[in-house]
Amino acid sequence: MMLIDIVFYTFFLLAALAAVGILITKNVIHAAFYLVVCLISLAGLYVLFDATYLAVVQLLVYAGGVIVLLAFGIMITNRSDGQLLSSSHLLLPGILAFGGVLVLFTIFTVKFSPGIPVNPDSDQVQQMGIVFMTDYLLAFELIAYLLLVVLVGASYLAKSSQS
Amino acid sequence: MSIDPVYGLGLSAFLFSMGLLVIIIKRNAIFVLIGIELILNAANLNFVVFSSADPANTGQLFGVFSVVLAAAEAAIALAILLNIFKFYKSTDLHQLNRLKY
Amino acid sequence: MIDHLLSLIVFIPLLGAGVVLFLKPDQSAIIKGTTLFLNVVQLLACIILVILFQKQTDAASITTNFQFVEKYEWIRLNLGESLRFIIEYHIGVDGISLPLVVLSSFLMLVAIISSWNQSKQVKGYFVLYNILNASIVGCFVALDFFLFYLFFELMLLPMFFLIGIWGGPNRSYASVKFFLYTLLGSILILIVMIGLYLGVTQPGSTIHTFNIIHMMGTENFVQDSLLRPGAGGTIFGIAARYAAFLALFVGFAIKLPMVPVHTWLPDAHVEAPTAISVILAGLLLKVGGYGIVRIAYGIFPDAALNYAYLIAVFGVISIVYGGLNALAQRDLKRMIAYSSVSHMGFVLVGLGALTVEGVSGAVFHMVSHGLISGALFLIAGVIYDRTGDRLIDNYSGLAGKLPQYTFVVVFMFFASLGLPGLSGFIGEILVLMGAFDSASSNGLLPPWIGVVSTTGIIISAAYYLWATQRMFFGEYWVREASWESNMHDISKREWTMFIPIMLLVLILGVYPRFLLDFTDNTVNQFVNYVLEVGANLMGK
Amino acid sequence: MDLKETLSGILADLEVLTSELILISGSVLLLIAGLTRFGRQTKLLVGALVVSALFLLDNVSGRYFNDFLILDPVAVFLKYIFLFTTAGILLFDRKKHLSEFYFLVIAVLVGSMFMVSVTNLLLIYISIELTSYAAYLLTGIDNNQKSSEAAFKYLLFGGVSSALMLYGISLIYGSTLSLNLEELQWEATSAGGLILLFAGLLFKTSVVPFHIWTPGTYQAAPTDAVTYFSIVPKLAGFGLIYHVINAVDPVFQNEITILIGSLSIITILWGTFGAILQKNAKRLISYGAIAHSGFLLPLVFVDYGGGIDAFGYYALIYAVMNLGIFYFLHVAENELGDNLKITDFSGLGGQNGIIGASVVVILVSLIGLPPTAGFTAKLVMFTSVWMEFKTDQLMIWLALFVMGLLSSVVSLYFYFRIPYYFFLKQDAGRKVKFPVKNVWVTTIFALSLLYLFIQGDILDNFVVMFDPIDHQNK
Amino acid sequence: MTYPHIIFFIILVLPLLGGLINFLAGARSGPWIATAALLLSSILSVFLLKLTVDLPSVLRFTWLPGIEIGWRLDRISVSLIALVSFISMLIHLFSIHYMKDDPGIKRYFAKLGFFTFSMLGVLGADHLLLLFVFWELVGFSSYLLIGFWYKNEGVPYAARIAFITNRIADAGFLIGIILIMVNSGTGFISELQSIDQTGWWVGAAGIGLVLGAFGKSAQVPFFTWLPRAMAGPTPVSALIHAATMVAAGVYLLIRTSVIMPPALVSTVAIAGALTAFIGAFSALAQTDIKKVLAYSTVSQLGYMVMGVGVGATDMALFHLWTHAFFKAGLFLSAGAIIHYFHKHFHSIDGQDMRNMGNLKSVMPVTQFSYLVCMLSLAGLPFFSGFLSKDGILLKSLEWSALAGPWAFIVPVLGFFTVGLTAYYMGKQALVVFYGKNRMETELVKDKEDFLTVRLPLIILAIGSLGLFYSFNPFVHHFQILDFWFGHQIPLSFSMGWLAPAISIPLAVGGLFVAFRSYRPERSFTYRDYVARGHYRKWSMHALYLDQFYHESMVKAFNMISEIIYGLDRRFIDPVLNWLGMSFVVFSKLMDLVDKLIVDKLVEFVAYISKLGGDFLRLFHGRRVQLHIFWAVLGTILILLWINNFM
Repeated sequence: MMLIDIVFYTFFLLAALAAVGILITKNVIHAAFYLVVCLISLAGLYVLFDATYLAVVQLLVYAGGVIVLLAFGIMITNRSDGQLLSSSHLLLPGILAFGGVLVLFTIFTVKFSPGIPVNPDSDQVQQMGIVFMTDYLLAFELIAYLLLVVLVGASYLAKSSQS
Repeated sequence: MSIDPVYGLGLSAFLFSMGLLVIIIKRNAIFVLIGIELILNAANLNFVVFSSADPANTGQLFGVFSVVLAAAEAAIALAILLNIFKFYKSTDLHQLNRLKY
Repeated sequence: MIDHLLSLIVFIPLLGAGVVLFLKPDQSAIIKGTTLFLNVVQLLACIILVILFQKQTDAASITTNFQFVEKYEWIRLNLGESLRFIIEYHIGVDGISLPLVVLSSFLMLVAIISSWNQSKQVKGYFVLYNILNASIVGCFVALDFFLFYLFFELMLLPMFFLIGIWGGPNRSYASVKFFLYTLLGSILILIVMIGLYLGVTQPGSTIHTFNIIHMMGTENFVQDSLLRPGAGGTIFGIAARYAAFLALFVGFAIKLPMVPVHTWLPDAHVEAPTAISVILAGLLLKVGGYGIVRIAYGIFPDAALNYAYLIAVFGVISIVYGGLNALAQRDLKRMIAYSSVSHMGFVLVGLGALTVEGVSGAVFHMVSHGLISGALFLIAGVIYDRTGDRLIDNYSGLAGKLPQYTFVVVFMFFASLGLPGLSGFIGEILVLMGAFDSASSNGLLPPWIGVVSTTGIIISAAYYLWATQRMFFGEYWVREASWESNMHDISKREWTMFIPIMLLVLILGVYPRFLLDFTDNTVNQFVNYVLEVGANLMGK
Repeated sequence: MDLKETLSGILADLEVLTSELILISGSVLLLIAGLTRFGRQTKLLVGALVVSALFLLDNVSGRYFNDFLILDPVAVFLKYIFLFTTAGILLFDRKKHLSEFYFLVIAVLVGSMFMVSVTNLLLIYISIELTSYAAYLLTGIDNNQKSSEAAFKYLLFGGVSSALMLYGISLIYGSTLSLNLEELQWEATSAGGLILLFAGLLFKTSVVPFHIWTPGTYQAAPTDAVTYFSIVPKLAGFGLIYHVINAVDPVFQNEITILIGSLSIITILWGTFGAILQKNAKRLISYGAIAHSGFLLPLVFVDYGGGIDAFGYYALIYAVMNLGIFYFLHVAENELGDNLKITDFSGLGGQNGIIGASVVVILVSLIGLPPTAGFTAKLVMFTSVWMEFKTDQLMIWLALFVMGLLSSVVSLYFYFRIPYYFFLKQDAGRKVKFPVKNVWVTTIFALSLLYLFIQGDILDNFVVMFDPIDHQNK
Repeated sequence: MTYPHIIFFIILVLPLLGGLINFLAGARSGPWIATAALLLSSILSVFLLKLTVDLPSVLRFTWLPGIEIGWRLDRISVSLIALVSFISMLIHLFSIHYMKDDPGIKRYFAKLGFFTFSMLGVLGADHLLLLFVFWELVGFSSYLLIGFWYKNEGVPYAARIAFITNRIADAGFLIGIILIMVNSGTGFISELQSIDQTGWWVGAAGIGLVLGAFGKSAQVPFFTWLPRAMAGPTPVSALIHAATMVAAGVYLLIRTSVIMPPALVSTVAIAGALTAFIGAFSALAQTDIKKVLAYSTVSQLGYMVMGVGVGATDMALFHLWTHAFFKAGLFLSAGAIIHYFHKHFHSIDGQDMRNMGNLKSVMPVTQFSYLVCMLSLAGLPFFSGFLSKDGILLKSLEWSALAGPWAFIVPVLGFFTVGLTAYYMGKQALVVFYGKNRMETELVKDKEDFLTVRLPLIILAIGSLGLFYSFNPFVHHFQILDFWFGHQIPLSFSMGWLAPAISIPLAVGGLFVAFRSYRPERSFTYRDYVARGHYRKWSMHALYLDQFYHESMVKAFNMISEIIYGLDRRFIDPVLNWLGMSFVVFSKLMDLVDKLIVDKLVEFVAYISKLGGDFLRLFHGRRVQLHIFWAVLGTILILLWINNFM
């Protein structure tokens, strides 16, 4: 069982360090890279927590889609002089928020009495598929409509910004 | 696969706080977007950790929905960012102060 | 038609407002014509009302004493199964409110004539004017607290704009101050209204009601309500019923203007146009007095008895303070305003005495003060129209140049300071007799109240005569030569305003039973009601 | 689990959503029409859509899509209000981005309709996100500098608060392992989770501390969009809070009442005192809207019978008032140009008396003085607060009563600055005459407020549809 | 409405009608109509006298609900009504001549008619409240008439002071009336005897009535307004400030002395005596012909009040009756002189005695009537004044014997005043009519018109002779008193002879002293007479009482304008001292309170709400990240709060 623990700790540390990296770096491109590292390590953690389906979705949607979007954003908005904006402003409020949230959420997590983990069923994908189409049909349809709205809205806004 | 879920929750709390810190401190709009992605992922992690104890695995399902929604949000954010860039020629949040009294 | 007479009187001006709304701004002649015509119709309806009004009704008590009563269900709301309440369109008139209704209709007619050559935004002026007319008459006839409060507030808006737009130099300050003061008062009244309607139900059913008559009946109160007589409910320490009475009293005292809360009156008067300050002094102050009699005394007679002495003391302070301030004024209109404060002090003393003479004196004084102060402001208007300036020291020896005007001024000044043979004297003598009588009959007021209020007639003599001496006697002199050109005596239009008022003041002075016969029966029942019911409620 | 049977059950449940489905398909049609030459008739099309949705909306209540969708009279009543407001929005004359604008408006409408009829955590999150995303897009649609900046800020603020909500939902899920709120047990993590869930809800209804975005967004966004934000999502948010509270009601403690009570007091005071200083007309009205959310919040909280009726009453009148005042601001903007200062109104009273008079009536209603429906709304609200105070004797209700009255008096001071400049101040040059159509529409809003006051009880049989949904005991 | 009352109403209304008709008619015929109306009403009043001789007729009606008032015509009131209307008729007659070329003649006769109407009302009224109504109307008409020539300097001021002094006294009077009406249940004068006089209120009511009477009849504290009232036309002074109005106070005392406690009655006596003395003393050094007569009126009124005080109400009424005749006569002759100077020597001040002299050559009839009235006033036997004054003095002697050691002051003052009166009246007669003409220009011969000037003078002179009342001057019992007060058993004074024995030598002595210093050949010295010397100055200025009032109360009214105007501009001036100042400061303080505290309150509320506004701007700043921070902070606080409950 040692292997599992080692893998877990590596992903755990990778995610944490990536987050710290985003904080420290001033360069947007590095930040995007650190974000990718963090997402991938999270996907790994999901696998460890028997959420393999979600891990794949994460990799596809996030690592694939969102990061690409971010990349386009960075390329368009990064002006040639590449002057790096100084990061440290509103330091005090940031620290305060960070401390408060960290303390509170850890309180919640500590008070939480975890349920006994259940070993996974055979194949989640098929089970999830059925559930999507039966119990969660309403949510599924609604999320579809939402995506349509976002698609139309975002593209309209983006188009008008170019003209 | 008995990994103690507390670590997961701890990591999610840490990621959430780091994300919040990034959002508040950074001046570049892209950083703030990245920060938002981070805190949404932290919430996702939470769901995954809890769904490990749930036979019906609803947490994971929620995670899927939440990932999709995060993507949608990123799309909108970038669309609006493009607009802002057109007017302000920069993504520095300090310059966004036209909304005076 | 007869049993809808009261509604007719209330809604004719609203009809007028509607008609004027559809006229074009430049048809000022037609606008004024319709308003005048409708007001005359309203006055005729009032006269019919007076003719048909039975002076001696066989009603058992004040609550069943109303005539021309109209009662229709208006709003029926239910908030969950535990709170259903009903608001009725319930109007009626009795001995105390009838004279005030007739007075308001009459003064409104006079004020129309006085604002005849108003040239600025005539349409807006007369729409607001008609709404004001309807709301004042509505206040006097409403018997449903919600309807009363609606008319009470409806009065506020037109006054605010009438002073604000058509007023003098710094009119906006005066109108805002007027609005804030009266609104503060109405908030107090609103709180008590909510407390009352939650506590009172229609006899024999659980539907809450705003009906004033039911509120007067002690048996209609819900068991656990805070304001139920004898329930001994307390808020912040003092008895709930007493606190409610004080809130109502202060709310109406702001309108009456009692001394500590009167500062809005001089500013409002100085800035208001002539016709509006006639209505402000003639009618709005009476709504305050009427409110105290009908609502504060009617619903909380026990508290009225308890605070009678306090009310009389404030009345006396108003008399002396108002008089002294009038003595120190340089502006004629501001002096007349402070004299109104002093005269309303008499009304308070009359109400505090709670004897038959005292209360009928208070009611009579309200009507006579309405007429006299209306005329006084017309007088100030006359000089203001000619020269645009009202400072007493800018004139001297006007008697030579304007003999007729001097006759009217001397007549009105002496009517106001209480020369016997004119109506001012009757009001004062009745109130003073009430004050002295209460020391022996119901022991509410000590004799010193009567003595100090009598000094009021000296102070009023002082400032009126001093003003006459400076303005009207001695060599003829005016500050600006430019005023010479339009220093003509009273025009025919102005005479049509003064003659009816002077006749009424003289008739009421010589033969007061012309008015007192109407109020006598109701005042008797009112005083018995307050003394009896108040005493045994206090006893409980 | 027999697949065929569940599918047929779902199909049966679908016809409950007919009005939402009509709206969604209609909006797609709208997009297509936008491209072709029918572009000019988009308003007509939207109007038809709304009318048909109105007809198809039937007063049915029950639980569908295995407890994902819960309909009750409150939800139906609020849906009626939303559809009326959408019809109201059509009155605003809009020239640019016609079809996309109404597409997003319908998106917000559908999102709000779902918000009021769900208590399942997942659907709560999705419906809130749907409404919020459509709102961000609507804010940024007139892509001028100010509105896109406002959109971005709105998005950032919204993003953080929805992230907080998501975290809260995960905690609740963690403690109950089910997405159904009714199974919530009252212990540490779920209490924290519930509070965080409220973060998202308070953001939508712009209640303290999540109200800071309101002034900026209301000032910059297009006026008809702002009118829509200030009514539909806000009332939907309150509807959702009402359902969430009813769902977790049995475990409710007094502390939560005190918390919500003090939040609403702070909101009222924040809105009232914030408005005093404002120079920009739209910011002033937005602070007023914040104060009104402070009045609406306790009504969903009052658990004695009449509370929710009072909420329904107040909500409808609030909608009419906001439509009225924002329509006037929209008309004023067309005449006097953007970024409307209050002082820009000076001297207008001269020529356009009628519109001035109707604005006065609407403002008097916003303040809560008698001749208008605003007074009965406030009266009904204060009565419920008083009755609540008498039932559970919590001092917070008395404090709320007093603060409410105080703020009404102070609100008079800032609301009356508009007619004050409109009538009492003279302005030298500017000859401004409002077009007759706009004057008539504003007057209709004012007259309806007066009529609602006089005929108070037509609302009554509307509101009487409420019989508070029976709480299934856990 | 009994028959006598119809006639009474006609008498009452006639002067008013006369005045109104004259106001409408032309300047020529108007005055005659008014005089004719007065003539008719005096004839009718004599006829009414005959009617009500045997039984007084009473009329009562409810004026206010619960309050019944009414008229009562008994012998006293009707005879006084006859007196007033008769004298008023004479005054009207004289005024036609006196006011012939005055532009405001129509206004004058209207006001005179209004005065007579209200004076008759006072006499006819039975209920105190009704009396008060007409009492105030009399005061108002005197205000109008004094202020008739409102253009001249000082006239409006005199009118205002007269009215306000009366008003102050009437306030006390009103309190007295109300106390009586409220506590005794009835306000009828005729029923005053029957009410029980226990209770605190009787004393207070008495004081009130006395206050009212003293105000109207110009007694000690209130007499300063009468000399100033001379600013009015002379016929007015003759009618109002000699014969009728000032007598109303005495009439009131006579009617209501019944209910006054004994202590109060004796103070009234002393006050009366004091007034008599002060009036006479002030008349000594006066140079203005009308001022002398005014102060003499004050002194004679003092006698009447003393009469009431010592219990001789019948004698007081009789003195009132006789005084009306001779004082009106004196005033009318003074009026004739003033008119003569006004017509012929326009530049010279017609009222100053120093430039008169040897007028007997020019105005024989005036001189004759003046002489008769003067002697009657001085109190020589065979004249009416002697009879009534001696009656009072006799009663005061008898009363002082009973009333205690200090009471002797009253008769002493009384007798001493007889001497003074004789002196100043003698001086005036000598200076005005005899001796050489003190003016540079020669006196113009001008025959006075018989009807309007000579006739009234003659009638009044005859009226002041003592023959009508009793041939033997020394008897103390007169049919007229029987007529008024019913049959009286003649009192057998042991010292009945003592009063005339003292008063006649004093009167003759006074005249002799006056003759000695102002006999015709030495009268030229009077030309440049200036009141030097201590006692003359005090007399000239009537004990400076007038100045004192002026400084404290009267001036306070004038000072109000300067002080307040001063206060308005700067803070309260350290100069303030005197009682008057606190009166003014108090009223100004009220105004300041009004401005300072209450208006500041409004601004304070606005300031606080502004402060709140600034605080909010801190939150709604521009940087959205700050917004996010505040929101997150809010959530953290809520979570912490919830935690400590869990």
